[in-house]
Amino acid sequence: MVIIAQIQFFPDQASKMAGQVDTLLLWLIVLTGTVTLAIAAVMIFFLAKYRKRAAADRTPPKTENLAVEVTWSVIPFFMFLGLFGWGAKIYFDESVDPKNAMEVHVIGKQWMWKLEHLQGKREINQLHVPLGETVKLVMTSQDVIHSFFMPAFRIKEDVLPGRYTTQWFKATKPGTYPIFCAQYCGTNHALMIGQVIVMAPSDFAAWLKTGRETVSVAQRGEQLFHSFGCSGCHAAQAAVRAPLLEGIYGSQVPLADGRIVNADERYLRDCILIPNTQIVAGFDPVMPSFQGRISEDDVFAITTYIKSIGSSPPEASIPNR
Amino acid sequence: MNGNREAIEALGTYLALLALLLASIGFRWLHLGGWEPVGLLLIAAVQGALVILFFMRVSASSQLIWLFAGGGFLWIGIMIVMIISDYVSRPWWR
Amino acid sequence: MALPVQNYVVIDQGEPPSYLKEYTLRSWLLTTDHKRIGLLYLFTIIVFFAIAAAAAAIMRLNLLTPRGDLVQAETYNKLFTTHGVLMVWFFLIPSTPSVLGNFLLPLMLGARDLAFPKLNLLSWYIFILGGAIVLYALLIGGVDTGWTFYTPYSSTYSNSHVALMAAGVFINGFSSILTGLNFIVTTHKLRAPGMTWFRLRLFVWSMYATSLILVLATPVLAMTLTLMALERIWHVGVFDPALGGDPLLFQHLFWFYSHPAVYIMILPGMGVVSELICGFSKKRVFGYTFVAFASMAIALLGFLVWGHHMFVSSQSVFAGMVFSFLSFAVAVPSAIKVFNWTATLYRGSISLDTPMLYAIGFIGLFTAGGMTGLFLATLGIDVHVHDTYFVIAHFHYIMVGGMVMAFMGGLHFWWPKISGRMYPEFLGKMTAIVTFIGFNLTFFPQFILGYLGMPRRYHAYPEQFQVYNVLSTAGASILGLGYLLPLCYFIWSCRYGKRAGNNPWGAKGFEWETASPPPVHNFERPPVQTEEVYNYPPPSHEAML
Amino acid sequence: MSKNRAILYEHFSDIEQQRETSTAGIWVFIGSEIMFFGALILAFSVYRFSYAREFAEGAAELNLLLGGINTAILFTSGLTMSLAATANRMGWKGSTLILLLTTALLGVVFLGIKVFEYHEDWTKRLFPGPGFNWTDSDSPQVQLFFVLYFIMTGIHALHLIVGVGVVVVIAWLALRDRIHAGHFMPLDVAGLYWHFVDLVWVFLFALLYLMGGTR
Repeated sequence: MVIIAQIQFFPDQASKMAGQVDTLLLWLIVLTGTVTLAIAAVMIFFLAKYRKRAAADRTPPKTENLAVEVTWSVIPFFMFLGLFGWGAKIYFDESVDPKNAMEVHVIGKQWMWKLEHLQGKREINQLHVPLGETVKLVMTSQDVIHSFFMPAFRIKEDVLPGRYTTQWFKATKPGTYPIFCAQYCGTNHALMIGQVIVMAPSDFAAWLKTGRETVSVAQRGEQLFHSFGCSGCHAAQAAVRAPLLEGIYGSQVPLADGRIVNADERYLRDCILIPNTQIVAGFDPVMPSFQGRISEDDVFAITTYIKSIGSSPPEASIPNR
Repeated sequence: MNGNREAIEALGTYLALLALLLASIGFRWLHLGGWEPVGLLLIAAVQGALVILFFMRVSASSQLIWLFAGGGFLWIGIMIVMIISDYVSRPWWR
Repeated sequence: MALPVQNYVVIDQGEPPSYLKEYTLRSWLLTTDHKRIGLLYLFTIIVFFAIAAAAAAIMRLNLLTPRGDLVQAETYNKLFTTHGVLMVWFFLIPSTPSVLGNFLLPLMLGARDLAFPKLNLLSWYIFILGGAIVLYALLIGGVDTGWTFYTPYSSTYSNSHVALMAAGVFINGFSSILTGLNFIVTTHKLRAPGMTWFRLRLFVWSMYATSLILVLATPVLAMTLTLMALERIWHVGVFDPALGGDPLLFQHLFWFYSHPAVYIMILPGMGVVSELICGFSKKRVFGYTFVAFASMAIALLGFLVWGHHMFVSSQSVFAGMVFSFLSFAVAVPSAIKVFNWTATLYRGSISLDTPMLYAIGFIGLFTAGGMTGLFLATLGIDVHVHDTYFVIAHFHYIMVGGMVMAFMGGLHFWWPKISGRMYPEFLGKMTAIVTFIGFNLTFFPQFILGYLGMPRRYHAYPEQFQVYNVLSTAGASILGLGYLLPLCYFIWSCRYGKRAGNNPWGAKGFEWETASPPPVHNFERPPVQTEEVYNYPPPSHEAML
Repeated sequence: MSKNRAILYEHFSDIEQQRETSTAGIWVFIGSEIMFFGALILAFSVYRFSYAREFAEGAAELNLLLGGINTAILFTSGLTMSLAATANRMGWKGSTLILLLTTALLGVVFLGIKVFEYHEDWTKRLFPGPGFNWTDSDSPQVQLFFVLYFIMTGIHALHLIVGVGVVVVIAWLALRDRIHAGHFMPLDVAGLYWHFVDLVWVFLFALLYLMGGTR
């Protein structure tokens, strides 16, 4: 009876967020269950008491009663308001960008997940993470829409082509948990699954060192920054006037059309691929688009590099040409 | 029913439409920048209202027709406002 | 207690011929009689239902084993697309409006026909044309995008007949629009004397609300599918990320139609159930105005909640919250309806005939479906269960547990009127119970599966999910029996069923005052509504204490 | 005058009810059509809002003169259609026929100019696809503008073709005395449809042609 032993009612609970979601779920079950059973009980009672052949008081009752109607409209409404607020709180917490998170890049493609740690370590369909550390996934797709779903953390977010989406979690229980692609993505959608492996921090550090020697993503990005010719303009000494990129990550950038945008990963990515839609105030739209000339991998690397030069002074971080 | 009065009304509407057409083409030389699309759409809305009220005779129609005509525009308004609100509130949307 | 049978039609040789009198094929294919067109729809949707149900059966069998041994992944994907497209656009949406609505709306209003009878026939032919194109697309290889046609998979990556399928659905949309148009205008303009808005039957209210959605939402789907298909054929398009296009825009437009479409599918069911509850408790519905306005409120609010299909699609957090809030708001009128139906039973004189059993089943399953809808509207929960079997279970509780139960209930209720014959009552009751049990066994395990994390549209799955999948498949076979039985005994009853009088249920309403089956022009003389709707007389004294 | 009697279909109780039903019917249909074009206009608005500069560049490539002339032509056809309805109800058969045919002719002229414009766009290689020629290749969104331009004007042109067909049929019916002062609803309904197609063009013209700046 192997099958019986496998029966489970709740998925693994491997993060604090998962606990919060489960608590809300239990409340919802209790609340809606009570109401449903109450309605059923009243209905069955009426059906039995007022069945045609049974003798019962059938004095015609009022068929319109404003007070009753308003009561059973308003009470559910406030109940719903509470549920809405609670659910929204969790959603909001999940969407806030975490501070000091360990970043992992995710690329979805038919039908596999390619992941890359900032240290340059790459994996396929597996995600190794250290216990107790906040992990932020920066995700994009090479083809269709996918969705990176980790039931043990109760989170998922769609992975779109041409854009970055993010999600984060903090694992609280070591173990191996499933990753699913939740957005239908073609023939082998069901095979686009993997594992999150939550390990003790020391084991994780050891794991990072296994395998081939790697350069970090930021270092790779720096090389690409030169080989793609970015440094030809985006440097203090450059002949072409282009915005300096030191410290740009996370800052508020005024645009030529008067808007002010937060320079996050998405902004940096757009600036590489569709530069002329977001001209920085005071600069000319002279940057060529790199759309179709650069892989998603390399865009990741360059944005990571730009992020890494955030805090350093301009002179020190730009190598001499 | 007075045919002549209807004809004069239609002719007046027509002339107003043409005048607004010229105004909308000339509008660009006012150099209003970001307000230009707003102004152009306002002119278009006035032209549309003229067509609806007089060519389509809604002005002389029953409340039901007002309801149907208004309903269509209300609905497209709902759709546009709600979808655009997603775009406006996306922190990253260009 | 004697039933208040109203027999206004004098039976003598002057009785006008029934609408079923003519037998020639030509008389059916060229008919403009709303009752015959309703039956034409009935025959057609049974065919589509059978194909879609067969697809579901193969899917459930395939899911018996974790590796999905029965069919290939590609076949499986085509099966669920077939199931979705046919069930949504060729069964659920036309089911109650086009079959029961067509048959009953003029009868309930006291009209001789719909406002535009020829348009009505045209809409059936358009439906057939759309259906033929979809079936052709299935025969030459099928489509593997899912009924949602998400770009860029549908517009660029899929290797199946997406554009053809989209064309079929597009054409079918015009059939919906024309039906909705006809119903709206008929309700406004063809009411019998004395039939004020607050004397309309609740079924008519629900049809009116449904029609508004049909007319206002369907064109958006038509345009969305056009844009998607053009992108596929042209290789450049408006949702293409390479040009700066946004795939989320497709989702916005698609769900702007497809969420209200959910209400196209459930509102008519609510209308039917309101009729059944009143008809079998012999009592005016509790809170008529609230039930009627709840239909309108659902239709209007239903337009504002589509974004809850996109909570994890990377739409803005703000939009997510607005849509979540509005989704809770739309649950209020649904709750009002359930409470009012229950209150209607109070001091009624209830008979538990087959249609009533279906109605009670509807209320139970719809409540369960609605409650789990709250789970999905709750943002924090939805992030986890979105695109899992939880969603599948939820909407099948609404669509199958709700809508199909109501449709079957309505069909049993008005079958005597449609055919002039009674179906076998015992078999009917058995079927209602079998359907209820089979349904719950099929779909309840899927709630648990979903929360455990099994994503939808998986042709194979990790082993820990097998138990619930086996249960679900077992339930599906019982459910299948529940749908086969009525098909048999309805056909049987056409010839051998007991003759039904004009009003076998002792129910109130214009349709019960005319002959069964009704004459070609519905009424021998134009009816006049002289009293409030559902004005059942108080029960006689021996029935009281 | 018996040929000018109104025709009452059997499921209506009086002629007034039948007329109101026709008007209500076409208006519901127009409401549906508004949503059909609405989806398209929404898609355009979203992108226009996101890529204002690129869309203005695209708009500047269009032939404003021809677009303006076409708008004036449609307004004129709206006038003749409106007058045709009036003339018909007054019982002036000759004027009705002339006005209807003028309306159809103006529709055809509009389509002719539109075809000429399409041809011009084609030779300027503004048609999206592999042959799309845009000097500023760093703005792929300009192509998005032209995708929308061709779809929007194309679908409008389809509606206009249907409109021309309807008006011709109505004119033929009027010639055969099957539409007349007593039975005027078909002409009025066709007129409402025609005006609606004009109405759509007003917004397309503003969105596509006018927002190109003074380049």
